Amino acid sequence: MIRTGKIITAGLMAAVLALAAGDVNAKDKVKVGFIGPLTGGVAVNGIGGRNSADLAVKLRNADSKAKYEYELVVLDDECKPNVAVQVATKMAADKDIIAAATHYCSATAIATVDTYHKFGFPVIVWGAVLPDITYRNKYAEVHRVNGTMINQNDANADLISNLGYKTVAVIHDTTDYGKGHNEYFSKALAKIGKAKIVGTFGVTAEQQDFTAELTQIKALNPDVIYFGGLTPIGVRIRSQMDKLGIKAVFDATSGIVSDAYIQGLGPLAEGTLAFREGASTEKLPGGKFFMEKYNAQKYDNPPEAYGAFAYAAMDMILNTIEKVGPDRKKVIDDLGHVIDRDSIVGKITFDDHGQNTVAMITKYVIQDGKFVEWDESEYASGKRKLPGQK
Amino acid sequence: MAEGAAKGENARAPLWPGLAALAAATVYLVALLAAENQALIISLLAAGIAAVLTAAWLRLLDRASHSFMDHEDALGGFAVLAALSVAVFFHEDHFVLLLVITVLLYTVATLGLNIQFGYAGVLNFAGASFFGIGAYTSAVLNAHTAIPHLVVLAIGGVLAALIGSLLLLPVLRTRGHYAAVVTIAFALLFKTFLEVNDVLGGPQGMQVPGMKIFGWTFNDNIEIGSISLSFYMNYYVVSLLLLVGAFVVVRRLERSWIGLNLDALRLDETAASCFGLDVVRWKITAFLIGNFIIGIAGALFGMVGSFVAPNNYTFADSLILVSILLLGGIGNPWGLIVATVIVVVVPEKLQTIQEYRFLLYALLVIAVLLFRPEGLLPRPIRRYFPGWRP
Amino acid sequence: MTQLLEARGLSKRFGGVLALDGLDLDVALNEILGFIGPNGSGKTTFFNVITGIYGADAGSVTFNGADITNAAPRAIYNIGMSRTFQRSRLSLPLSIFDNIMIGNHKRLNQGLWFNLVRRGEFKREFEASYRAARALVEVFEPALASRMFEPVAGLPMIDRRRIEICRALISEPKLLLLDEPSAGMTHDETAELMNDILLVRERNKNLTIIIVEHEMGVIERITDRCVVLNFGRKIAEGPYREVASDAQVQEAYLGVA
Amino acid sequence: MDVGLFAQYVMNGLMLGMMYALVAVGFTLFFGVLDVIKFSHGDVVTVGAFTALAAFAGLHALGFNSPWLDLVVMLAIAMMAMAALGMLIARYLVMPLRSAPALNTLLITLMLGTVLRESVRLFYPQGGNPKPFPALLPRNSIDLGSFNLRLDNLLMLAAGGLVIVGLQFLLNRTKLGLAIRAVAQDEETARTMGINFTAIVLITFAIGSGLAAFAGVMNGLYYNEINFGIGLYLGVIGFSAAIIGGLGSIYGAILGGFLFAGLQTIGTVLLPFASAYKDVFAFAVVIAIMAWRPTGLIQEKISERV
Repeated sequence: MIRTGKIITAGLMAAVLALAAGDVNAKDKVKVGFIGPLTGGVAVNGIGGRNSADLAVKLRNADSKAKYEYELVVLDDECKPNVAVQVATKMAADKDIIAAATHYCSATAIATVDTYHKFGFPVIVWGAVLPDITYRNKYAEVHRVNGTMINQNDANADLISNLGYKTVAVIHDTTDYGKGHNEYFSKALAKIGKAKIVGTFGVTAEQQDFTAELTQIKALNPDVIYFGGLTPIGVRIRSQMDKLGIKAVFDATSGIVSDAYIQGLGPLAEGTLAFREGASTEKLPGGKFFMEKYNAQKYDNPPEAYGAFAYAAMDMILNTIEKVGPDRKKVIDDLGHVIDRDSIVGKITFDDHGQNTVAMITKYVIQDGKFVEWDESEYASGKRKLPGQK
Repeated sequence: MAEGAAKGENARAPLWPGLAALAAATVYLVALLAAENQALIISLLAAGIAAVLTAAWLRLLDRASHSFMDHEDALGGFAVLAALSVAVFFHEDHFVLLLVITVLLYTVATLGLNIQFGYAGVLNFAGASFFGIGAYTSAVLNAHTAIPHLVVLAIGGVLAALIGSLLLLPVLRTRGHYAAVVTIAFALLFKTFLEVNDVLGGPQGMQVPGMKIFGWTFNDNIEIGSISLSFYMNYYVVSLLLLVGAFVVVRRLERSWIGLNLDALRLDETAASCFGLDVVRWKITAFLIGNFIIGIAGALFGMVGSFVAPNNYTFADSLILVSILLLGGIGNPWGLIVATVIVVVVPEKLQTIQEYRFLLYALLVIAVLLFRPEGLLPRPIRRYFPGWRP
Repeated sequence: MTQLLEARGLSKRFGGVLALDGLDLDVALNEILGFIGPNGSGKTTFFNVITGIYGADAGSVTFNGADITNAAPRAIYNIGMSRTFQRSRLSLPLSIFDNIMIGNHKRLNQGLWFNLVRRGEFKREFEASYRAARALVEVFEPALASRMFEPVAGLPMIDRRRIEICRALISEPKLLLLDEPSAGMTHDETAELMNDILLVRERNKNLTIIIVEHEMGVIERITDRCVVLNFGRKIAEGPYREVASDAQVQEAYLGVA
Repeated sequence: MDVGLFAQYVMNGLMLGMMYALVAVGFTLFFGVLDVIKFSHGDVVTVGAFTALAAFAGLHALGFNSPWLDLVVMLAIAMMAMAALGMLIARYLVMPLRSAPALNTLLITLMLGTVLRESVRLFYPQGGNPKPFPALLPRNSIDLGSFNLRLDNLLMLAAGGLVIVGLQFLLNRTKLGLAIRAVAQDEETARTMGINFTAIVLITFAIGSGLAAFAGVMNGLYYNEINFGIGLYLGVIGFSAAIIGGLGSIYGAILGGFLFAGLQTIGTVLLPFASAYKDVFAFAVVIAIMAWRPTGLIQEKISERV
């Protein structure tokens, strides 16, 4: 836990002895890492993920059969690419940390893959959905348990077209995440060919006031406003739509699937569409087990949409270390062929890019302050109607 | 100070207090960098503060500063040795080396700022922007051209100076707070521009290819027989050279008629112009040289960090540079080094309270401004030649 | 005898106020001219106009044969005119030596290359300047000569005045403008300072001085000739005794009815 | 561009401008009396907004549910709390530094801003997330073509206008205002006139910070969402606005505020589909203005410090 040699040469013998005394005749300690946004607008998702990863470690340490005692090193990427590269470097550069579950924000995940590759540091992405993270390069170090944004945008375009909407205005944040959403959604929509995009607006994550963009959109008068971005600006844009009396459907992505979105908008959140890959936590194979254990820990945050994936990623890392020992190279090799491994999010199979193939997509609509699966919602049954819904 | 200088007139201060101070500081720094256990770090910090206070109380600090005044060249040499020994000590510890490199390059940047603000009194609240211009220069040139990377560093500096000269007219015409707003506006403009303009990667930022000099690739670890050195060693050496160079330039500048001119125009433009001083010429000189130095540091830092994004170069970052200047003691290069270590290393080491580090850091600066407004190491009276006697 | 400075019809207006109203003035080479008048009669304004701090609204100034009307302060300094200020304007954090060197600007090599790289030559120039400055300071106050590298902030008013005068003299100007050197000093200190000034004059015969002063004793003692200003106009001129006895002056200035 | 759309842009600009102006007025007041820039001002806006939100929560816990009552109480509490905060800042951070270079004041208040911002983020429950701000004003709206005229916007504009007029009255028609202006003109003379300098400074900071709280609540009502970051941006823009207007001039600050909002709006109209560049445009114009008018558009007091 401390670089004894160096501390001694640093003339701090006493301190070392004091600290070393703690570890006498314990299991070998092994460090594993977690990186996610613990501060900033999407902090809840990051903290939910951290708690879930922490849960995986706690349960493992409680298990007497475990070979090692695990210590979780947590770093905050603030959902900013530059910070992410810094903390990723910090973690990958620390030889004592064997592997990590990393990143909720695609902008940070895509920025760090080269760093992980440079340092030969195995990671499993637990929340970021941009395809490029696994597919741009073929890095043996990088894996992902959750699916990519491609399928969710197909499902999204599908739903919009089937509901009979004709015109869509796109707002996306100008990180790779937002651009990716814009790209895949536009493609999917064009493929179906029923609705057309009347305008595309790039906005920056720090932006507070969107009335300018929305006023232009109002002039274009679309049926649907598609939003490819994360909760904070999602909340702002939705409430400012209301200010300008824009009635269009607010059609968002996995980026806003978070209780913070509903808290942030109150009644205005009603009728917002959102999509997420994988089944909703309750319906996951291990969902019930996960929720029980999670609540037992009395964390002050819910696991949020991707908590289960963070748990699965961390659990897979721990399994691998138990199997091959605390050695980065061996861990990378073992993660090289993951086929049908059981996890609380179902069977996990990594393709040659380390991407878990999650075909299933969950469609959400916000109803009475809750994310409700579309097919079970009163909107699908026709009991309620979205603006302009036939 | 005064009576110290009076002593200095007749007797040369001995070398050993400075040497002792330097040695103590080095050992302490090594200890701080090596320590990982939070309790240990916190007690180290407490001990450090206590030590400094007692030293000040026993007037040991004055003696040290006097021997620095009289034996600066010798002590400068020892300082370089100290820096190298730190590097040797952590020769394979990537992250610590990166941290120290950050200190070195931030110091270079603040040296540039010091010429502008500390000497000429030309405000620059866009330091981070000019740093960023350098970084983006190396990002673009390294990726798309074959220009030798040492030349790229120079180009980074030149570009920073050139783009900075766009501000010359308003900077020269305005005074005080009005001058402040010019650079503040530029800082915000610059960051927003990077964010909304896709050619330079937008908010996502860009990867920066590593440095190569005469076919020597900086991003490969160095294997000498059995010992392996972190690849950061390469950058460490170059950064140290850059710092020494900048330090010498700034020192000679201060200890020349030019330094005198800059002080004169800062303190009383009208009086200075009544004694033949060309205010405009010297303001321009200071502003351009300063930005040039900042730009070079930025260009190298871009290559070290291997990644640039708008969020690295915000107004807040410029403020950090300025607060380093104030913490250290405006106009005192040695103070800058100490202040940079505090500002860069301490928050990094206090990771367990990572959520609170900005808060604490801000409180620290407030305390210093209240109780030691002239900075930790106030600038001593100008000595044109260290140890010179009539 | 030849004129060093000639002002013709010099006018300066601040808003509604005519600070200088068509002032004609001749200053002869090597004389000490006393410049007196009530507060706000335009004495300091005159200094500020001929040293180029303010532009003149009308009129012309010739210095040593050259037209310097509305020239930049530095140009005027470079051709041999330097001054002190009514409110002492030293650079307080800087050392005595630095402050004096500010006045030595035109004789110091200002080249970047010279200052940064040719340190050997720089050292020679520095040591020469140090000797010069020290010698000059010794004239005024030998005690200060050993404290050349202390900040002036720590010095009493009289010493600051001395440094300020040294700053003005170090470049060996033809014309020295003294703006109320006695301001903020005791009677004795003033007397002391005037002796020093006269001493400098002894050594450097061709130094012309214009002195603005309220202490009539000083004026009487050191000036060859006086000019009295009121409302920016010259109301009297001549040796102190004549001027002092002039009824107009007494009314306007000495307040004696 | 059709009229409705144009009207919509004007309305957006006016709302922004009103908020900027209220913040800018604070900057200019502080500068007037003390020649300092209090950069924590923007974050006082944030704290004000969050105080109001807390008050709202409290009221609901107590079972009050009338929007008007809520609004009045929230405003009162927030403005009083911020006034107190402003006084504390002036007394213990700004005034002790009067002898130091003005940059120190600028920096210490910037750091205080960080402290306030971080405190909201860390100590307000879930302070890191965007918070919904209750829509307490009547939300009826009329659709005039593509222009959606909202009653609450009108009310806010009116309220903001009233506040500014009231401030003008206070400054120009009352003894207190006279004292403030005297101090702003020249501290020494003011003292000799028997004015209690410290008291006036504190009161001025109280007023300015109260305005900040008002702006914060207005921001919340307008966007129906507040987060710990709103102050930083508002602060910087308010500062720029006060500067281009001319430090020390109330009219200048108001002019600057609306000018800046105008620039941003024009930026969007001129650069359709590149509206993100609007801030680049706005700040570029600010720099140009500084080059053209080095002491601001309406100059009352030159800042020789820093």
